[in-house]
Amino acid sequence: MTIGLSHYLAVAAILFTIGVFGIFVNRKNVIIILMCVELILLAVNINFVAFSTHMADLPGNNPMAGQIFALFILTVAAAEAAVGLAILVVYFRNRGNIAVENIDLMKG
Amino acid sequence: MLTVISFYLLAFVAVAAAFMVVAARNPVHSVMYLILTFFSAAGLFILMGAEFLALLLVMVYVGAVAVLFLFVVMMLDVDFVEMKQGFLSYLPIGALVAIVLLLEMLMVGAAYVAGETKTVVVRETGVSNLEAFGQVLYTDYAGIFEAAGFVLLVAMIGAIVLTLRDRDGVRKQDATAQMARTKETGMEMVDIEPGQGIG
Amino acid sequence: MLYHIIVFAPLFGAIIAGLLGTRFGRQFLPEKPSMVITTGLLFLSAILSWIALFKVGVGHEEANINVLRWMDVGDMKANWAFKIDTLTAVMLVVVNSVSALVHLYSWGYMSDDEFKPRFFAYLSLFTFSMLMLVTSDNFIQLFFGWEGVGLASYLLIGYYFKKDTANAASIKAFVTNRVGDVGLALGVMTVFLVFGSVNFDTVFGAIAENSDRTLPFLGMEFNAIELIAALLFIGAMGKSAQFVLHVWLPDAMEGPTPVSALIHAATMVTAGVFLVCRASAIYEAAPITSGFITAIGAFTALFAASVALVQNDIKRVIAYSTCSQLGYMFFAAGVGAYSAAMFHLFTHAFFKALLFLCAGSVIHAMHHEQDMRKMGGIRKKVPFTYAAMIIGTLAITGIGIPGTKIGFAGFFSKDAIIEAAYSAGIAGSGAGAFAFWIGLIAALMTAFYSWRLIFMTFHGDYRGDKHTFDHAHESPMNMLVPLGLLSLGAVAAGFVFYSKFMGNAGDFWHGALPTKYGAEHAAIAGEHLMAAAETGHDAHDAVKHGGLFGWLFNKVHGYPFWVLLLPLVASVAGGVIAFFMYMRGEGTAKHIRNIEETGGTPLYNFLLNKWYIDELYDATVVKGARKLGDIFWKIGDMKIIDGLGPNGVAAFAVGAAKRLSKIQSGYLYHYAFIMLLGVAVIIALVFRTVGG
Amino acid sequence: MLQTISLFAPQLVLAFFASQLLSTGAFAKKDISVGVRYFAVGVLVLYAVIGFLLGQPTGTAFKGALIVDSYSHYMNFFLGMSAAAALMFSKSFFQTEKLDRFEFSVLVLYCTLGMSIMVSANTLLALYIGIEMQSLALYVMAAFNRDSLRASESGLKYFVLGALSSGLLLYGASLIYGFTGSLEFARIAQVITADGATPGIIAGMVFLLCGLAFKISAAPFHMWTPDVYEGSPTPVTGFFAAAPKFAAMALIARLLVGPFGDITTQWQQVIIVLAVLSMFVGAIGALTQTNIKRLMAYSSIANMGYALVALSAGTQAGVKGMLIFMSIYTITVIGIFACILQMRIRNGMVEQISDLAGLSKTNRGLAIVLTIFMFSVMGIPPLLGFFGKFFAFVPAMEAGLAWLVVIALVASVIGAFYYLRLVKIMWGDENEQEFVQAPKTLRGLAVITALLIFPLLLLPMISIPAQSLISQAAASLF
Amino acid sequence: MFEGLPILSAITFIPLAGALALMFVARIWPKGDDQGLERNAPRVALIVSLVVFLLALALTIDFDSADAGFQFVEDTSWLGGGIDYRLGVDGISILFVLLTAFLTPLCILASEKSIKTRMIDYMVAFLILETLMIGTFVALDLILFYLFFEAVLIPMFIIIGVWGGKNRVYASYKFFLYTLLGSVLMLAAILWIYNFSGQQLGAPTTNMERLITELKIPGGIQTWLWLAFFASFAVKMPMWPVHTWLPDAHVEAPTAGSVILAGILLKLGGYGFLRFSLTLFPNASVELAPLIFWMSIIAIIYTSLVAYRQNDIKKLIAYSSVAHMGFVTMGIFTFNLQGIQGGIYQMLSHGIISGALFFCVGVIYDRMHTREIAFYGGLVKRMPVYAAFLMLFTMANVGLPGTSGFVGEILTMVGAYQVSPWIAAGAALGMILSAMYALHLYREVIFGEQTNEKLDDILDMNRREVLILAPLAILTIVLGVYPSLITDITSASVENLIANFNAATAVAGN
Repeated sequence: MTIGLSHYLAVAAILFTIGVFGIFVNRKNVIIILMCVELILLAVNINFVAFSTHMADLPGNNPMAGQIFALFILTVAAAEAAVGLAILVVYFRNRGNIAVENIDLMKG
Repeated sequence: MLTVISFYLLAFVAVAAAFMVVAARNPVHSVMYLILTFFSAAGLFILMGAEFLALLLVMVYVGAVAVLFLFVVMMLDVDFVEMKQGFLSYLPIGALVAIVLLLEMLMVGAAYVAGETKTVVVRETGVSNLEAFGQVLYTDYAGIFEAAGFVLLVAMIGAIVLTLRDRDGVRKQDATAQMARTKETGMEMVDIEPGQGIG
Repeated sequence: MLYHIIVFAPLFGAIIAGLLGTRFGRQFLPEKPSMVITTGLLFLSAILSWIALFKVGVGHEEANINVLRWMDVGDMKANWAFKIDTLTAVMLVVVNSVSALVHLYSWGYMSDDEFKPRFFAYLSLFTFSMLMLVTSDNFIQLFFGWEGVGLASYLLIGYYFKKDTANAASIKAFVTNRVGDVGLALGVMTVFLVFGSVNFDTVFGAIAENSDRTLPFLGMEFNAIELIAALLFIGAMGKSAQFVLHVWLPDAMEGPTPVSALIHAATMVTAGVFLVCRASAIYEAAPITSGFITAIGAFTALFAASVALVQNDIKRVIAYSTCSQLGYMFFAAGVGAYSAAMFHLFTHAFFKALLFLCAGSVIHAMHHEQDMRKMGGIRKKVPFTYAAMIIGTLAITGIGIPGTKIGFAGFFSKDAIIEAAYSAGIAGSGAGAFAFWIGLIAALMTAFYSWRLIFMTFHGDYRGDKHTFDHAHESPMNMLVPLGLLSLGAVAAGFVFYSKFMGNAGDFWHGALPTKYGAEHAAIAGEHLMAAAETGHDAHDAVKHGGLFGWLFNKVHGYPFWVLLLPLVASVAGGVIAFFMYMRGEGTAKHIRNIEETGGTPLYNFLLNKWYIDELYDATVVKGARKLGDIFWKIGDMKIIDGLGPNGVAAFAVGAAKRLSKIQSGYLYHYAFIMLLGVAVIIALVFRTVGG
Repeated sequence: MLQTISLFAPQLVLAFFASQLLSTGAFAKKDISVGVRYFAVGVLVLYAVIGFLLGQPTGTAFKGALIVDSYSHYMNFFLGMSAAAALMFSKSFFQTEKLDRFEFSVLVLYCTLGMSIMVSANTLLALYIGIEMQSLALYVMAAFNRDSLRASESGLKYFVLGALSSGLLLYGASLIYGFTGSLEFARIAQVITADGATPGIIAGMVFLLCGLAFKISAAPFHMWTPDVYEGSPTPVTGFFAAAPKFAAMALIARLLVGPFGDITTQWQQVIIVLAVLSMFVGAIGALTQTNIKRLMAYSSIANMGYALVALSAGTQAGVKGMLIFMSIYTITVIGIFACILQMRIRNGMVEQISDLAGLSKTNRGLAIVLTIFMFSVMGIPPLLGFFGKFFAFVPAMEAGLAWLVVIALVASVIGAFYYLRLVKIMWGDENEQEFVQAPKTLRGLAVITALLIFPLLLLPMISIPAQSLISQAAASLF
Repeated sequence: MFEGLPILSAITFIPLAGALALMFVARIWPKGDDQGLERNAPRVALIVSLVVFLLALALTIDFDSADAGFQFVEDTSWLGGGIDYRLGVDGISILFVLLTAFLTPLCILASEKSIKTRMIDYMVAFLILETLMIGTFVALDLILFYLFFEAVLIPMFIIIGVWGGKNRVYASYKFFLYTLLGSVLMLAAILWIYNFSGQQLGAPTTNMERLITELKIPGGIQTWLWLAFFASFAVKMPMWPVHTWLPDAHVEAPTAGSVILAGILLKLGGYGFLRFSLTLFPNASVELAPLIFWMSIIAIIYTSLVAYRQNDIKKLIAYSSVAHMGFVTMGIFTFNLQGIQGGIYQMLSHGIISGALFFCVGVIYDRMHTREIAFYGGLVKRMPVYAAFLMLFTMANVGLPGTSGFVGEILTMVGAYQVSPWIAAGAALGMILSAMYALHLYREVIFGEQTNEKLDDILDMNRREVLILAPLAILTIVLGVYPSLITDITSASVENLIANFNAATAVAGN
């Protein structure tokens, strides 16, 4: 039994789903949601790397591109985390808590 | 065989830890589980032969992002929020949608495996992973790389704009002013009006 | 130019009086000049009309005069034009003469009215419309006049605009007339469809070649000519107040009495008869419809007379009488005796106008009291009126000496009609036979109610307000002169014109009325057509007996003598019955008391209430229209169309919006959930349609 | 190298001056936000026109990562201009709200840079970086009023959902990459042509589109829109509604006709679903709104639906229709927000629709201008909005999607209801509020856009050149 | 006379220019003297509209009625892709232009006193409205037509919504959305045609002349397109059962708004049927004519009965308009000369008569501020001139021969009778009912004893009001007596229309 691409894809898919699931069943606080986003990005990264490393180096194919993409995703994810947490901090300052249930000032 | 065992171990840990991120009641624990997930994922990366990214993952995420999370969690002093009653009633439908989505994604993966000819096992290239990065990152992807730099810059500006506050009454050090100080300006003679004090 | 003046002079007068004399134009013209101008112009027209009658009737100077283009759309060509023939000329005379006299009469009758110029303008306008009607050379212009007189009638009936009953009556008149007009309009359309033209000459000239055409109408196949005839007759029924559409005429008495005389006795109501005569070429080719006309006419004659028997309003009696007389004219036309119909129209115009004006004079004298129960014994107060009324009554009851040329106007014309019906009956027309007997019965009734009117009004003891009686006075000269002139007509119109209208028919009418068609009916036309009448004569030879019967069946211009005698007998009998009922003993007073006490017998009430036809209409048509209108409006429009349409859709949209805004809960997890649901669904959707 | 510079002069200008302004601002002693703003506006205008000044050079650069063609020139022009307008009308608002900071201008510049990368993207990677650069700036701008709970809440919502959408997009990108072996659009197109619509590619395409649909707030990915529109500072909302939408739409168009040009039937369904849902959600959702910004959010959802109708044709005419529609929509939105920003009474801004009551008496000019916009956005001729819809629906009709056009038109009738409500309140209701005199900039912007609304396509001498420009832009995609 | 001059553009856009000028002047007018401008605005508008009227009159005189084709054609490229700025008039449209140009000055005159607020805005709206209405009639390009057709909604919505009565909001919404829904369906059809013309003629076009002569739309689709156009025109007409916006709109609109609504806007629907439905979809027209007939007959009878039960004067007249429009649709879809000519005639005459009736309502509304029938009564005593005018127009409304109302009615019925007596009989029933409700109204308002004390010092019409109604009265009679004034102008074009129509249906019949 060898571990093939599909195994990695499956892991990625499961992680992705957990991330997604985490976002919409989470009723606790927003930080968890941010972490779920990170999980999603991680899943995507696994996908990219898996594809990249399992890709034949045929003409037209660009195996390295996947890993490069993953690299940039890491970069951007970090930036995103920074901005996200900054917004969260601002929100916390205004609101006093970050319970997801309470973020419903605007609706309808 | 070792690969297989490692894969399953790492995969299981990653998934389980990811699940706990969501399920843990204490946000601090969540962050910890998140770190665990990232570690496992880094392991998976290594299994796939993407060593550089694995290292990066550990460095960036565990070293920076997760710590940032932890920091914020601590800073915000988040309470334990009890799950509300409504949670369970939402759960089935939420889970259903999640499972449907998962099945759809797995189906795609399955289709890939079934009908795919491009798939090979881990590639053996002449160059190391790091070298491969080095070859293209500053050549083919230079423009994007620059742009990514701007992304980070924007994030930085954003974070500062949003959170930095100039507080009155905080004494700040002004290096230029210190350097430009001369004897003449070093001391200021003030005439004090009686009963007025120094404003 | 002659005819232009005849027709447009009244219009001119109407415009001048209407625009300048009324408050509409700040009364540039005082009352008097308005009245003088309108009346003067009318007299001018009247005089010219007589000249015209002479020219056409004797000199045969028929003319077709084109005035102005009117409608010109494809084949639909109708001009403003005059078709002048004897028929028209007769009508011109009738209309203008009566109108002129009524104008004059109104000087006195309306003397204390505050809107005189308006009244005269209306009268002149009416006259103009009527003239347009009778001079028309096509159906469309006829329709113009037709509706124009309707309008004028509406205006004049509702002249006392403050009276609610007058307003109601005017609307009733207009709407009922409109019902008839619809028939006429449809008839005109059918004419256009069949003949491709609406011009009289073209249409009448093409009847023969179209006599076998059939048309589908309202789900059935009809003979085209019959259909046209029937539809046109519906129009005539409306205007001439024939049974079913008669309801407006008695109510129309709400208008000033001169109006009743002019419009509702002499001219407008006879327009239907005129139409049938004008379109005689069509009716000649439509035997079924003609039979129908005969039946309707006869029935109306009977019905209206029966109602007139018991009415108490002096004008209503005369109104029903008019209705009844119109029935006579129609059955005459129905059996093909158009000349007889026209003759009766002619004489009737004089004596019925006379009766109305007399009634007006009485009313004027009684300070606008119209209820005969409150009159009685005023012959001394108004001797001239009384005399004129007697003349009118003698004329309408048809008193004369059979077999001679001596008699009042009605004698000649009514007898001519009854004779015509008789001969039609002999010739095998069931409707004709029916009409003959009905005509006799109606004649009896006519005499009864006419004399009843005289007795109740002028004889016996006065039953009304003393004060009124004391102030009762004979009318002024300008009212009496018309009475005199009309009396003259009522006496003389019969024997002077009998030979013209009836005797020498072909010569006088000169093709305006058919002599060619329906030879079997033409028997009634007199000495010159004796030969044709032989059929009727021969039939009676077979049942000829000797003695008294022999005398009775002695032929006088083609008819057994009893046929000529019976109308007279009926008239006299009616008068005698009236005399015994209303003159002997306490007479009138007793009758009135009796009815007040007992409430009347069922038959009496049935007649008094006009066979309950108004009630029937009110319950069905009027209430029905209201009810239907309410249903359409409140349920159809508001509930169904608006409820399901705009309002329903709006409500639905707002409901949807509310539901949508509930989904927009503000919670992040809901939002994320919906996004992912969207992804899942879209992927499933695309795969389903692509992958299978 | 020179070629690259000339090709990317607009982006380079932006990047350079943005950094310059940033450092200037950071090191300046006193508040120089006003100066920075004007300078930034100048930069944006320069950015907008520079491509045209250089004669619209075309080509790819950075190893094919970015492409410059008529399409991107056109987009640069519009993005630059609308960003400049948004910056201009942010001035008075931020000043009176005491929020004016030079970083805002810098963020707008970077955001525009991100958008310009988006519209020039030629690989999935460039696409992603562009989107992120733009989004991060927008997240920050949404929460820019950091003392406001609403603003921070909207920033938070926008961020979380935006990150989720990025995740979807990336997942799609990874699938596309895995199944085609490349990130480059051209190569992807080749592979798709060769392999056809494999499930992986379709799934990737759908994920990608869903991620992008979030950016244009097409239903069902629209949920953030009303809240974020409502909570963000008004000028930011105005900015959101205009340029980024257009950029994302342009990106979708490029993606659909480029790499996915051969699986039109597949993506068409996705676009149609998005379009129909958007039109109805937008139209119906707005019916009960009382906040004018929220209303505009729903309006933008609906309008994205119309733009998608044009795209669903999948033809060059469709792209042209989308461009025309979006251009007109962008102009209108800027005008409307210029008007909204004028709704200032003595105590501060008002956002409720009912506050407009009697506007036609108290402030006739504003009322007229706003009325023109409302009828335009309703799609009533002869206003520009009608032509937008016209050009958007013609291609769909050509593609045999008559039913879709009918649905779109019916939805636009439902939508007309709430625009009408605004008009009615302005003209029909009794006045309650007196607005203070708005600054010249705002009035000027409102009037200029209103004037543009009127005759732009109405007059032959303008409409034909404008159309040929757009046609050229659309053609360069094919 | 107008050789080489863009006379139609001039007629169309002069009002717009006037409106813009008015707005501009309002902008630069010195502060503090708003009243002066408010006062003068109607005069300016009046002058502008009179100029337009004179031009339109000159145009009509210059019009060659023997030529069945379009005249004074202007053609400029506009949107590209076959969508051009094309104007032109033929015998059918020119009279509507004239009618519009004729009614607008009267409306402006009528509004001078009855409008109390925002005179400038009102006049601007009215002038813009005039431009759009004229534009609708002269446009020879489908898109251009649609543009004008639809744009009319804007000023009308504002006129009703701002200067309307109590319930104006509901009414204006209903008016706007109802008609908008109808016309968007038409827009869809127009888009389809545009696209289809591209396939069939090589290049897409919306040039009406080319579409009429060259485009052959297959049968099944014709029906759908016809229905889409129908949706728009039927709402505009309005035909039963999509008429319910009209009473509301009329009741709430200011006098002049009602006049324009009844006088011109309703005619847009009929004009559309003539210009588009019959020419572009002849086969579908034949196929669906029975539908039209039934709807027309129902409209005539149903709305007449409803009118009879109204207690608001304007509502009554509004419902009667629906009934009269029933004659128009009935006439148009007979496809014969009398029917179509009658339809056109009926539209023009109804434009005059119903306009006049609404003016009449306006006269007493201005004085008493109520339209309740029950409020009035016995007005003839105090207002004889008014009573006389109202009598004339009531009678014209009833369709009395000698007034213009008759000609249209009889011609349409003659036309309909040739198709089916049923239809004509149903329409004829309307003649009776119209007499019922119209006379009922007249009786309740004008006749009877004056019981309401508030009417004690009501004044009769002033000079201005007479000046408004007199031309209408004269026209009503002149057109009733000499209808050839109109039929001569329309006949060539209508004959041409019918010839084309017959040719098209004959081809399809084979």
